[in-house]
Amino acid sequence: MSEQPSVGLDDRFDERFERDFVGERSRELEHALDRVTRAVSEVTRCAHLPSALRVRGGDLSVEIEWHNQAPVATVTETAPALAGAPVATLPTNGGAAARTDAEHTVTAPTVGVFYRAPEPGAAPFVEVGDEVTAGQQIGIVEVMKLMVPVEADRAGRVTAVLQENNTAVEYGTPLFRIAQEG
Amino acid sequence: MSEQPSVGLDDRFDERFERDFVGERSRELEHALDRVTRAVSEVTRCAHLPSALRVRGGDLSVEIEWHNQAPVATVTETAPALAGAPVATLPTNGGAAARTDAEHTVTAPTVGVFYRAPEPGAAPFVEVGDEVTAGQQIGIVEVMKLMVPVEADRAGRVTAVLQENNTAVEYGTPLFRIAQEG
Amino acid sequence: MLRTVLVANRGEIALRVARACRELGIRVVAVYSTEDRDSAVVRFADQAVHIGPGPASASYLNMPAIIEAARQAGADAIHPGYGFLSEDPDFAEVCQSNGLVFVGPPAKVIAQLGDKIAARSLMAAADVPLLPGSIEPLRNETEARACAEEIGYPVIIKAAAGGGGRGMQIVRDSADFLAAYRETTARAQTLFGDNRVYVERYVDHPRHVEVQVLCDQHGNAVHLGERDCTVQRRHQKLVEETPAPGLPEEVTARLGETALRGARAVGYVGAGTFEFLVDGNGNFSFMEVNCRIQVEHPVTELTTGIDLVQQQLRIAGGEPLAIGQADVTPRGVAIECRINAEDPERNFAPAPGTLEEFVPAGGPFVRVDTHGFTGYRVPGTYDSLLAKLAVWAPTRDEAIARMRRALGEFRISGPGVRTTADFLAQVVSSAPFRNATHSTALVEHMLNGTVRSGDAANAD
Amino acid sequence: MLRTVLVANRGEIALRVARACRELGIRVVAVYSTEDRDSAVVRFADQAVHIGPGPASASYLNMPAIIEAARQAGADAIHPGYGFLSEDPDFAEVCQSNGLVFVGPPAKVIAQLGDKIAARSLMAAADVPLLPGSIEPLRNETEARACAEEIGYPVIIKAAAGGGGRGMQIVRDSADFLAAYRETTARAQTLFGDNRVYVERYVDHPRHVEVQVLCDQHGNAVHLGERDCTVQRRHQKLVEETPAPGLPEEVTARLGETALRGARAVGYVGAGTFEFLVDGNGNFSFMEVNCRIQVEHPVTELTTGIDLVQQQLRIAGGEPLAIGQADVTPRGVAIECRINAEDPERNFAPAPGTLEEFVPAGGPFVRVDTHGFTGYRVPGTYDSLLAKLAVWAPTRDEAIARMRRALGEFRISGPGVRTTADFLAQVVSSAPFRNATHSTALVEHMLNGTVRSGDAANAD
Repeated sequence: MSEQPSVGLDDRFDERFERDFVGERSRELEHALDRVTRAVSEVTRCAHLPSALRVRGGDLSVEIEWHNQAPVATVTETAPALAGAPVATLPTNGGAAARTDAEHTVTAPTVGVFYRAPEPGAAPFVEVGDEVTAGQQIGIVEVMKLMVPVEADRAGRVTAVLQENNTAVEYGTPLFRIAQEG
Repeated sequence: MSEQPSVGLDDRFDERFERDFVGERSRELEHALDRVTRAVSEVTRCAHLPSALRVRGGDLSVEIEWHNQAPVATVTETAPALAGAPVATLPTNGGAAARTDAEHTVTAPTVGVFYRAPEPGAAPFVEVGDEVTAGQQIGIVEVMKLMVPVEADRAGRVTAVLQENNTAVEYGTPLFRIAQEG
Repeated sequence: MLRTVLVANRGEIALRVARACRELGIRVVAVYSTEDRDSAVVRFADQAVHIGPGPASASYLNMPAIIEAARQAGADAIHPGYGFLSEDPDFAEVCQSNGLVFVGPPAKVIAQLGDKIAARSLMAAADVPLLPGSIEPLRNETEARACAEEIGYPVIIKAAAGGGGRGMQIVRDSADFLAAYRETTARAQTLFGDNRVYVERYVDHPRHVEVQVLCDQHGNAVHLGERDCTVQRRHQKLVEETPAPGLPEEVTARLGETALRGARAVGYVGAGTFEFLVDGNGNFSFMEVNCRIQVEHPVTELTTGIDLVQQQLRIAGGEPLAIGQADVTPRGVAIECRINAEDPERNFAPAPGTLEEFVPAGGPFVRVDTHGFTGYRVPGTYDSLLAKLAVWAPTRDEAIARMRRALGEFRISGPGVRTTADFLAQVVSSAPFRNATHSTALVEHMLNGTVRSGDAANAD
Repeated sequence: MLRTVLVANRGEIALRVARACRELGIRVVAVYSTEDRDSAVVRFADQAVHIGPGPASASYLNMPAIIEAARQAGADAIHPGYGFLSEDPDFAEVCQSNGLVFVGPPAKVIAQLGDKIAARSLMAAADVPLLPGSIEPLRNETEARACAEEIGYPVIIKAAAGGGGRGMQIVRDSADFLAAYRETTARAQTLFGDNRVYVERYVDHPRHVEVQVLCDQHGNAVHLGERDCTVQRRHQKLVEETPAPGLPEEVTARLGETALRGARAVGYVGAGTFEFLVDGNGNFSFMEVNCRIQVEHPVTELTTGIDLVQQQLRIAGGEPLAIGQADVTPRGVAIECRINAEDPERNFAPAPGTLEEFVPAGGPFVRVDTHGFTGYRVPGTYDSLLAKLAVWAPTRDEAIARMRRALGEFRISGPGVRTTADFLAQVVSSAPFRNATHSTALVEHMLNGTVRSGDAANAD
């Protein structure tokens, strides 16, 4: 098992639990949660990873689920082109999820040569910080004299340009990162 | 699947959980979770992995589920000689666990022919219900004219004779079951 | 000698070609679709380029992407494998116009031989025996029907652009001809955008025998003996063997000479296969030429010791053939079975999935060509060939015993995964196959119960 | 023909024998220790009998248990494989006295050939060339030293009961002789319970060449050519090939005739190997006879097309040899590498464990004999041979290229598991091996840096 599950306990987990559950039982339950957290981290070190854990005690309940780990696949190598792809973290609540969901990667639509500008010497279609609309052309991949447009597939702000101009790219190579405005 | 799980939940688990968790909450809870964690990590070391574990005690309940991991080890076949081995059931309470732990199987010390009596026509070494002492001869396996004694390797009461007299047996074939007196 | 070859294919044949390249010291570039990113050839190759998403139209049939990948990787040649772009004259042309060697015959030769009518005309001119039938496409119903009457029933109507069993229809009675003609031309138009058909004599329960040829760019040509591919299901070959059982040596020698004559007549270059129908009396008629390496090439390799894919690469690199006809001395018998991820109990429906268990056969005189491995997910997107099992033995009986042994060794399982291994064991164990009295109808007869599939189980 | 054969062995050779049985229609009975209960041969066999716990002394060397298992399973013969009981004359005797056919030579022949002094005497009588040295055991220090002086240094002192490199000592100088003699006799007494030794000329950096013979019970005998087993580490063979590279055909022909003469002289029956030392001038001297099928037998099978284990079983069943010497026509070159579960970086210490990943090589002209599969736990109890990889090609250069390609395909991993696959790739890539100028010291030279291991990496 080469990877550990990314348990979705975000930074506000304790805080929310304190607010929602701890109340009058305060110290005891905080302590209890501490133990649950430790128990979980011990459980995840086991050879056989669980897919779910539920603990109930009186009016306290904790539920955790893990995404499928596809164990066999973990021995396989990541294909070169995917190495740079962002790894989504497991969303467990709105706050954390919002950030992850909102970042989006635009990838190469074909193998070819990536250009940032419509022609040599011209200004790039977009720069980091630019707002783009869904469907707006933000680059070109040239394949066999064919100019295939790279388009933003959703509206947002360009947060990163991931390839240099005039670079050979493969199908699926990440080109831009776009943050969705919330 | 060559080995059965030895689940580490002892017989008084429920009882202690009820007392510890429902009662005064603080120290006891820690202890209970500690036990659950240990139980889980022991369970996951077993060859035969469970898909779910649920523990309830009073108003405390713990549930764990595993996705099917298809561990590589499960593809192996049970060797013929093991087919007859008693299958321990997963003990979830004291009664069952006590029975399994105390029952012991005496197996054939060699491939050969199993005899229950010292010579044809004589009375068997032992019958079901007999008390035996550690080291007492309780059968014979003949291999190439060599008479290899079968001995009780611990004291107890014979609860089952698992092979007929004058039967071909392999190394490790279960011959007797002996219950340890508690 | 070529220096860097891009393999424009996937599955077992991509790995097969990559192995030949590696042995010749040629750098190998794999291309892959998203579905195949963890495939065996991607692991094996010196470089792998992601050319598109799963559907073949956007990846393995995507010419611009493949040419671009070759350019990026610095390849000087492209090996197309079989299927996909392997017999597409446009692709051979595009390769050439982009300065890439296409490992296969010239585009013009592929185009001519891919057109059944043109091929028949060329072969007729080279004295290659054809089935009685039309050489030119038939211009209309009247002409077609007159031709059928002249040939005598049963006849088969074939789309000029068809192949592999597609676009064909058998007519056994004069009364049914016109309806069948109209249907075939209409379907040919739909399938191939070309409604031309021709008509020829239909041979009931024939043997399917093909001859392997190798031709270099300098006019040298050899044949490597024949293969019998009679065991088919719906025109898909399941079992292939060499030599063709029961054919007199005089017939196989004539088959070889005939194929060579045909190859020379069309200016063939590379590895190719001439397919013939053989009737019960050893009379044979030309069917078609396959302008590619074929799935069943290993049986020829096992008996001749000649690596056909290495030969393809050497020829494409401009080398003259180092083998003369006298150097081709086939020995023993080789049989190949195609193990597909299909469920024989559900009408051979594809049964792909993750291979939780994958143990290939091994040991003496056994060859396995597979891209499978434990943990590999067989995509449902492509064809279902999972492994080719080939065995060699001094005699056919011994080869059959070995094949049965080896088929029994495969352990392939996973959720939803089924294979044809057990079914193939029944085929090679059946009395007609063992006695070599089978025809192309064997599998049909087994499935409908006319031939008992387990015949051999009691026989030995 | 035998009907039921018990295979008294484990690992790859047990599976090898079981495969031959299956192909001949012989029922196969496997025996296994507790450590091997999930092994490949247990899965493959028609029946499997649990004969004892892990230690070989209580299972694979446990004669009563094996004989009893054969009785229970209704076997009419026992194939001992190699190692374990395969060259134990007592076991051959016990089989016979229990009405079981022992697949191997008669007990008396095994006993004679297992005693080096007896073997040398027999061979001398049959005009088989021996190294200058004592034929009879030496009775005392004085006699031994006189013998050494007469032969000339360097000499080697060998225990009569030794083998496989155990109980030998090289003496290069007269002054060291007595100490070495005393040590060798004492060690021979400890190791083998027999302090007899003999002395013979030591050949520096020799080639190790052996000849395969097959002899039936009716006086017919053929040889199947030679194998070169020069690549060794501490007297353990790592790479074997046929034909022996660089040996003139005249020499190999004489080797074959010599081995046959020796086999006939001792009344040999079954498959056997005559081992020779060959010096740089093609002079050869008899070393010993191996009365068993050998690990390296596949290379002979690949070039001759003859299944040696099937032949063993046919001979044991009383059949006359169907092969005459004229039917033995070796073709091409075959090389075998032994892939061991050992760590070359920790002085080849055994590195067993569970194979989380196990992908064998495959494809054209590659043969893999292995009991490994994904999920298999390699026990630490037995020898470390995990897979034999054999390749065939028309020429030696092509065979080396193929071997390098195939070695690179193996993917074997798991906690604590290491293999010699990469090391073997370095061996076959080294300049001395490629040029066939290597001696038995090659591996030693590679390990101490005298020969660069990656020589070929830049060469092609």
